[in-house]
Amino acid sequence: MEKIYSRSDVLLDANMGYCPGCLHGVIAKIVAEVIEELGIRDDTIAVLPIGCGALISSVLDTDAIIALHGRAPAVATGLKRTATEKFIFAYQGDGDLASIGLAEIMHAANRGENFPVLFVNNGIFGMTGGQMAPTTLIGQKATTAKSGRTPLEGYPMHMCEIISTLKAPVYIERCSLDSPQHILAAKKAIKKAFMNEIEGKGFSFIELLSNCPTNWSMSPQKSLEYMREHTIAEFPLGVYRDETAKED
Amino acid sequence: MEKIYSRSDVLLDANMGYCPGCLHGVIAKIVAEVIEELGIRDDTIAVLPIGCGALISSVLDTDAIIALHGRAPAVATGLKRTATEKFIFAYQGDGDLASIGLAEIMHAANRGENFPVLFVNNGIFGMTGGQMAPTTLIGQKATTAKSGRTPLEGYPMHMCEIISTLKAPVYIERCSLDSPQHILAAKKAIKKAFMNEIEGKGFSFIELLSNCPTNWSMSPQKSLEYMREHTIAEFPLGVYRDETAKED
Amino acid sequence: MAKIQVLKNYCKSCRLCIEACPRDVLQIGEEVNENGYEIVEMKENAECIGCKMCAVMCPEAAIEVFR
Amino acid sequence: MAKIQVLKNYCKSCRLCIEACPRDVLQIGEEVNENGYEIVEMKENAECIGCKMCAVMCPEAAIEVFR
Amino acid sequence: MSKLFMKGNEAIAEAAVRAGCRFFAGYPITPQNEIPEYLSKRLPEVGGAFVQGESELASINMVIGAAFGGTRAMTSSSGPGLSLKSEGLSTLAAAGFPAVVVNVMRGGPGTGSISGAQMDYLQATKGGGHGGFKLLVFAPSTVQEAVDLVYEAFDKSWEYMNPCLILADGFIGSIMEPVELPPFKEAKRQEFPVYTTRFFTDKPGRRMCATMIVNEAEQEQWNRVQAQRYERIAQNEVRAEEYMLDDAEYVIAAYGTSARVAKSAVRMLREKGIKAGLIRPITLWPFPYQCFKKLNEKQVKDILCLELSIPPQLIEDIKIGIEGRIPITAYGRSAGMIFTAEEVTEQVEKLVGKNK
Amino acid sequence: MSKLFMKGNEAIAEAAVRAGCRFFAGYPITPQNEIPEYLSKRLPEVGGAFVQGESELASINMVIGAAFGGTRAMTSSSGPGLSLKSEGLSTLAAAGFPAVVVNVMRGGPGTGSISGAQMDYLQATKGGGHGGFKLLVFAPSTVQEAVDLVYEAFDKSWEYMNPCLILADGFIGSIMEPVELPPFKEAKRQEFPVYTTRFFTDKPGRRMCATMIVNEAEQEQWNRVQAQRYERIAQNEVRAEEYMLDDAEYVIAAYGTSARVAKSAVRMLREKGIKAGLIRPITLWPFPYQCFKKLNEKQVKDILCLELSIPPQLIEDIKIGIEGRIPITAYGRSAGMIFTAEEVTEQVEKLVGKNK
Amino acid sequence: MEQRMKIAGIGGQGVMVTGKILGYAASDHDKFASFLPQYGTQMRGGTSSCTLIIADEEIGSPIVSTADLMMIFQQSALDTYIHQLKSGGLLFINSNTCKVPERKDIKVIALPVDDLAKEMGSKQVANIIMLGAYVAETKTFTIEEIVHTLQHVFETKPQVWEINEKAILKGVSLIES
Amino acid sequence: MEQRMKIAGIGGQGVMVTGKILGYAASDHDKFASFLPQYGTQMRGGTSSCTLIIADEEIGSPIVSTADLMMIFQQSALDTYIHQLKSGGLLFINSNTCKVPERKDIKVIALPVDDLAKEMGSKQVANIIMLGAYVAETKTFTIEEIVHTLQHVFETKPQVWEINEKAILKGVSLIES
Ligand SMILES: Cc1ncc(C[n+]2csc(CCOP(=O)(O)OP(=O)(O)O)c2C)c(N)n1
Ligand SMILES: Cc1ncc(C[n+]2csc(CCOP(=O)(O)OP(=O)(O)O)c2C)c(N)n1
Ligand code: SF4
Ligand code: SF4
Ligand code: SF4
Ligand code: SF4
Ligand code: SF4
Ligand code: SF4
Ligand SMILES: [Mg+2]
Ligand SMILES: [Mg+2]
Repeated sequence: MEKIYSRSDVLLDANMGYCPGCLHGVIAKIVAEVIEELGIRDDTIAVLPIGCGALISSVLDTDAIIALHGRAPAVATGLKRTATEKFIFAYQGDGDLASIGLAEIMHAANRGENFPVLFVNNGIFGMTGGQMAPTTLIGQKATTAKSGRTPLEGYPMHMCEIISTLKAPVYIERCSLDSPQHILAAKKAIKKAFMNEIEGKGFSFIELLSNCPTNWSMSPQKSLEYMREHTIAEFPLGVYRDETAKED
Repeated sequence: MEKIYSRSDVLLDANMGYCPGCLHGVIAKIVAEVIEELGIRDDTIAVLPIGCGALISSVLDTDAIIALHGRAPAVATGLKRTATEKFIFAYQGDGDLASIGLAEIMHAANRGENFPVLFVNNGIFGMTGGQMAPTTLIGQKATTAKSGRTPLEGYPMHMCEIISTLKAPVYIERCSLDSPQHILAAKKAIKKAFMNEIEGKGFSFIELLSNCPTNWSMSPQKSLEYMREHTIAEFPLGVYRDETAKED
Repeated sequence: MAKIQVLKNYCKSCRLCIEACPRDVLQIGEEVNENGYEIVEMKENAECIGCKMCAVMCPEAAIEVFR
Repeated sequence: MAKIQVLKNYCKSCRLCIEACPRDVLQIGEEVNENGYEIVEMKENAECIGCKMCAVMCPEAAIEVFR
Repeated sequence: MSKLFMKGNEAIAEAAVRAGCRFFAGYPITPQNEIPEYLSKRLPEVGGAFVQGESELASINMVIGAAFGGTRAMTSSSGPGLSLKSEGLSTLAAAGFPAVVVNVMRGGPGTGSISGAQMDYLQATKGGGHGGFKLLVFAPSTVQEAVDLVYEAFDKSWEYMNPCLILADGFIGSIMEPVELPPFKEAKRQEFPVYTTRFFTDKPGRRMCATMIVNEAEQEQWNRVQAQRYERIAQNEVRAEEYMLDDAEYVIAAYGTSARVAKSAVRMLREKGIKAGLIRPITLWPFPYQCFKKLNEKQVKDILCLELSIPPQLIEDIKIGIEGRIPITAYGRSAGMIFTAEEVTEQVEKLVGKNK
Repeated sequence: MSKLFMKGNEAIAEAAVRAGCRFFAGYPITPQNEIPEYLSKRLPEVGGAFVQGESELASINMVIGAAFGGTRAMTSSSGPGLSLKSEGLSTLAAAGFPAVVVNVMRGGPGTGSISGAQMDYLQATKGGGHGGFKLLVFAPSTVQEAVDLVYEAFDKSWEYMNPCLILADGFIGSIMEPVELPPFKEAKRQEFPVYTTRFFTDKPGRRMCATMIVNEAEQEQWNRVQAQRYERIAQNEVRAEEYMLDDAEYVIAAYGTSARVAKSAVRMLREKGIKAGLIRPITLWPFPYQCFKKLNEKQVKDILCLELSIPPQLIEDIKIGIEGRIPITAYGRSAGMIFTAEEVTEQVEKLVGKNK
Repeated sequence: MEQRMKIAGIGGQGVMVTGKILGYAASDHDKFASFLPQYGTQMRGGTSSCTLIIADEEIGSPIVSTADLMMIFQQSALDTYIHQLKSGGLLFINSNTCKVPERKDIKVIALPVDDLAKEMGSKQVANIIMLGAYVAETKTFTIEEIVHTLQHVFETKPQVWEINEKAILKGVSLIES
Repeated sequence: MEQRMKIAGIGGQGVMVTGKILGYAASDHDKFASFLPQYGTQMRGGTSSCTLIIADEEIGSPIVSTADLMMIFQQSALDTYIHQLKSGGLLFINSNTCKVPERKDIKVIALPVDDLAKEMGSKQVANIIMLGAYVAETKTFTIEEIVHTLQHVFETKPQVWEINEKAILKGVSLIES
């Protein structure tokens, strides 16, 4: 029999550090696949967040630096501006990117830095145990919003839409990880974003709707249902900008 | 003869700290007039920026606190959430608001804090001597972009448009201070924004296109011409949102 | 005819592959891996079509597919 | 008939009122205030219409208008 | 009054509420998350306001705003978050605002480990920000003491118009112990006179706070006023516990959780016939130099500076206190690793051996 | 080689370029703006990159990125900006990255005054961030020395894999003096082995930097490695200038611009027959304790700690060096106010009077 | 009196709850107590343990390196911690999951609390059974005292109070019988 | 030799430039020099002053509190600083804007540099005329040396070089005649 799907070589022989059913793992997997397909493993430096996403470092077989909380875009800027031949990508959670690090992502995007950012929106601060994130839905519970978020704490922030107000970014898409179909679409988006850097086209932003079974207090399966019913309803999937398409 | 225009009582008998022809002075003047007209002088606390705007404190006869650079929205949040009976407004320059303090303004806006922010966009870091701001135009010179800003340093950021992606703000308008007509419109906008707080309607954002003759290296008159020709062309004037209008 | 192979020590028993399989050929097995998780396995006489949906869905990159 | 009064020590001689006046009745005078600025004044025989444009424009709140 | 069995972080939060705290802004970070979590629910119950700041920076600046308005306000964080708050801390001190800040220390530097440690001593007591300001720093070693000190810190910060820092360690934050909670204080907003640029130019009436000062002479004058404030605090607020020092030949110096381990070690050493004692600074600034100054070098043979920090930090203040009269040895663990009483006993026994 | 008459800030910037600096990120703040302004033009000329960071925070993190990539990188700021960089500084140290950071000090605390001062001594040398890290701190007192120390700082930061801080004051930044610029160094990017969580688990190959360490034992082990690094720096890098100490009865301790004023004062005092001398620390960390330890208390009657800071800060290290053997008096100005040589002379004469 | 104990098992066995209940009991009855949870270095899964000290005087070190008493619910935890039990110490083990260790210098009380709990109809009360045995054996609290504390703990969950009360008495009976 | 001087006037009078040129000259001719600008506390307007020290040895304090020499372009600046000129000091003033002060213990050189500059066709060279007078009077540099330095300074502005050269020589002639 022929192997038609194999675990990517770019993944180390180690367990993902995530909770069972956490879709951060899916991202690790498809990022590894894209890196393998593009043949850029040895040139890659992953710029990782503080947040559960940092745990990708335990399985991804590339160089990596875990940036300070929220500052991955700044670290990636310093890195890519000087180590221009390297392939750099940034990975950020929603606490990291949309709360503490909002200025950094906006400015990296505005400068049109030549790297992609993968933005994992799971609506919660996963690593620290379930506090409210800027993307937490109205009514969704968190340890700092025990009866569910109300508008007093603000509305869920739509990062693709916000980034789309800036001129420089060349590619902005929101994907979801709740089903194999969506995962395949997400992989395609990530690959395109990575290609944009390789071709020197500039800044790409991929939002990935994700889950946090542990802090949502749901089984992994339930968490996917929640995503389909609530998360995707709040955060419409799709391409928000594709300047690269125009060129083709 | 009857006095049909007088210097507002809410202005102290002191010189504005600004350079000759600087439109920060116009803002000080119309803010004082609005405060006088609304009769809120004794209840007002101005939350001021680090930047030339801070100098309004030398003439405005109200309580005031100069926040740390970029943090006026956070200071105003802490203040308004606790001193709910006070009238609070924040005043910020473009370095202050759109560069170092971008996260703070976005989140205050997103939470729909019940105070208005006056955003003075003069396309430059005035107080520190003319470095590039996030709103500096492409081609415009600055001491850190001596041959003029290029896209490598990013495009001018459009704060009204960015804030408009958020759900909570009730009123967003961009005005200019380059002519008496525009100044009167700006005053009207400021008054409306102030009323919104008084009526508990929520967050208002008024962008005020301004100048910096000193660091633009232009006479005051020339600076107004530059504004008309370039600044307003880049930053379209108008109401970006008015939820309060709908209610009326 | 196709089949999958679960890389046992990676599986965390999250069941997402089970849900993803259009043919409903997967189930949690009895076997426990070194991390204490009950490993997913194919049901007996399962008709796997090699669509890879399970592998695509698996957050642990624990599934390989053969045809 | 209208007129303006310049609050002399506030004027910074920026000329923005001059530009703003639709009747072109303002000019920089000879008099210098305590801060060393040449103060704006009305031209002789100027026909001020009391439109307040100068006062609205003045960044120093240095102009009052009478009618 | 009956005791409650409470986790350190929650006890700290409740003590703040009882001390009249009506505003809290904070950003999550382990190991202090129970403080914001608890207060997010508790503060609205008592008519107060809780804001999850978008960052530590935003949070401390929200506290600055609330403090200006006269509200008893608090923020809390851990290591990296304190660094982010340092500009704000400097500003609270510069403005002369009352507020309470809690640091539940974890491993460091950098992002570090999330377990308890004592890596922020120098930051807390010396240069935790620019401009040479000082915080009144309390270091609790039990949950009860944490409660008592937090409760008092609010009053002290108002008494001196200076921010107070509670320097707890991750162990104090996560341990559960029985506590007696203090009574509720009246929580009235109270506007205080504000240091202002107009302060010097003598135009009263308005409350105007500017730590940006254009006039150099005024800034210098204000620096002197601040220095006097620090003198006053240094004179009145020094606190330390002295334990079995009377005849001690070996003195352990330790604060917080380390001091508790040290206390057990002192008891064990005494049982073995070794005359051990303990100095436990309760205020880290102002530091109890006097406790060390008065140690008799003819009696005390060695000092063990015991800390959950590598490299040692507390040792600098002990050196200033000891003035070279008695040898000082540092022993530290870090990053969540903690010495046992037996381990400490061994270290002291080594010193005893050395002196034979 | 002929000298150029240059402003301190620009000379610092040019020295960095010649030392091989090829990345700078910074955010404007007075009194150091000429550094970014100069480099915004200069770096692209030599194939380097300049980024005006959106904040001090972003800037230091950009430097972290550039450093990881092996580029000689620098950032600069003043007081409040250093506070904002403190989390990043802690991280540079935690990661063991080479980089140079410049603080051109102004008045403080809070936003403070924009004039030159020396208010950030304790921040620079003790707790300028969480986690108990140390920076190698150079304090120039002339423009030439600023150039030489910046030039060297890059090498030192690479030698020890530890960030270096140039602690200049606003006077050094804005003064113009003739300088001899050093030759251009080759500026090659150079990837260095990175401390990593995989460092301990022994999986080589990839460069992986994580200052977030989940394993407590590994974090502790790394803290020990860092402590040893600090030991090594402390042993090898202490620098100070000693001036007319041989027979000195009154010793002034001062660094940076203060030390220059002190030197003039020493000369004036000598002319008056008063045996004055000066100790000028050039490295503030590691601090030249030895210079103070070896002062003879039978000869030296008093020490004047001279600083552009109120309250005094340098005094803490002097205390550690003096160990109570000689009285120490602090004299400070602040906020741009600076003592004249005459003023300092007077202060020393007061001490002389006291000793009569 | 100072009793320094360690409680350990894996996630889901109620290790933390057991420790906390003892802490509540101590607090309720005017004893000093100190409960310190330890989480594994990995965020989820793995062993779970805590230390609990009950004393008549103020407690010094909250760290238990040498325990007077241990309560262990899983073999892996037993393997990890058994050497920290002092000579003469008292060990409670869940005999459904743990083998009696070879140390001769300690007293071992091995109880099949999993089975017993299942018999009672709720797997979850195994730790409460153990608690009953602990109280009966050590007499740190009276039966009334521990029941009283438990009543408090389950105040908000009356639906499970009954089975927990049964469980504690079951534990007591295992020792007293 | 150590010459500690203060140069002061109001914005636009070339105070800073004058100081810098002297600094360049010192640097060009292997002397030590230290130039420190002082800006008013207000951002714009007001007096402008700087201190300049020229010396043969390394310079200690860069702060000039007692000046050996002063060059003053405006009365307000003269009022502010005159007391800082040491007894026996040398004072250059622009006599178009300043009155000769009453101090008897100093040497005053009062020159109508504004008028002279206007006569030469450029208001802006008043400070350069003063510079010429300074060099001629103090002989800190030779005429050739200062001309040489000025040539450097105006390298990028050849269109104004000629008038500046004339101005410096004019200043020299005022003293030497
Ligand atoms: C400066 C700083 N503040 C706070 C923290 C604590 N912290 C660690 S991860 C995290 C948030 C994680 O949430 P998110 O970014 O959404 O990532 P997730 O874990 O959900 O993927 C926080 C607040 C920190 N490490 N550093
Ligand atoms: C933390 C911090 N960083 C930098 C500065 C220096 N600084 C003062 S004002 C300013 C920018 C002013 O520009 P802007 O906000 O546009 O206001 P403007 O003066 O143009 O009105 C800067 C960078 C500071 N005071 N504090
Ligand atoms: S805490 Fe949430 S986001 Fe983090 S690994 Fe677990 S499930 Fe994933
Ligand atoms: S520097 Fe610019 S913004 Fe500031 S007062 Fe002067 S003109 Fe206005
Ligand atoms: S390959 Fe397709 S059919 Fe086969 S097990 Fe996986 S999902 Fe089911
Ligand atoms: S999706 Fe992967 S980890 Fe989850 S049960 Fe299936 S094989 Fe196991
Ligand atoms: S009021 Fe109108 S007409 Fe009169 S001076 Fe002013 S602008 Fe001119
Ligand atoms: S606008 Fe005002 S300040 Fe400007 S010249 Fe006219 S009166 Fe004077
Ligand atoms: Mg998240
Ligand atoms: Mg601006």
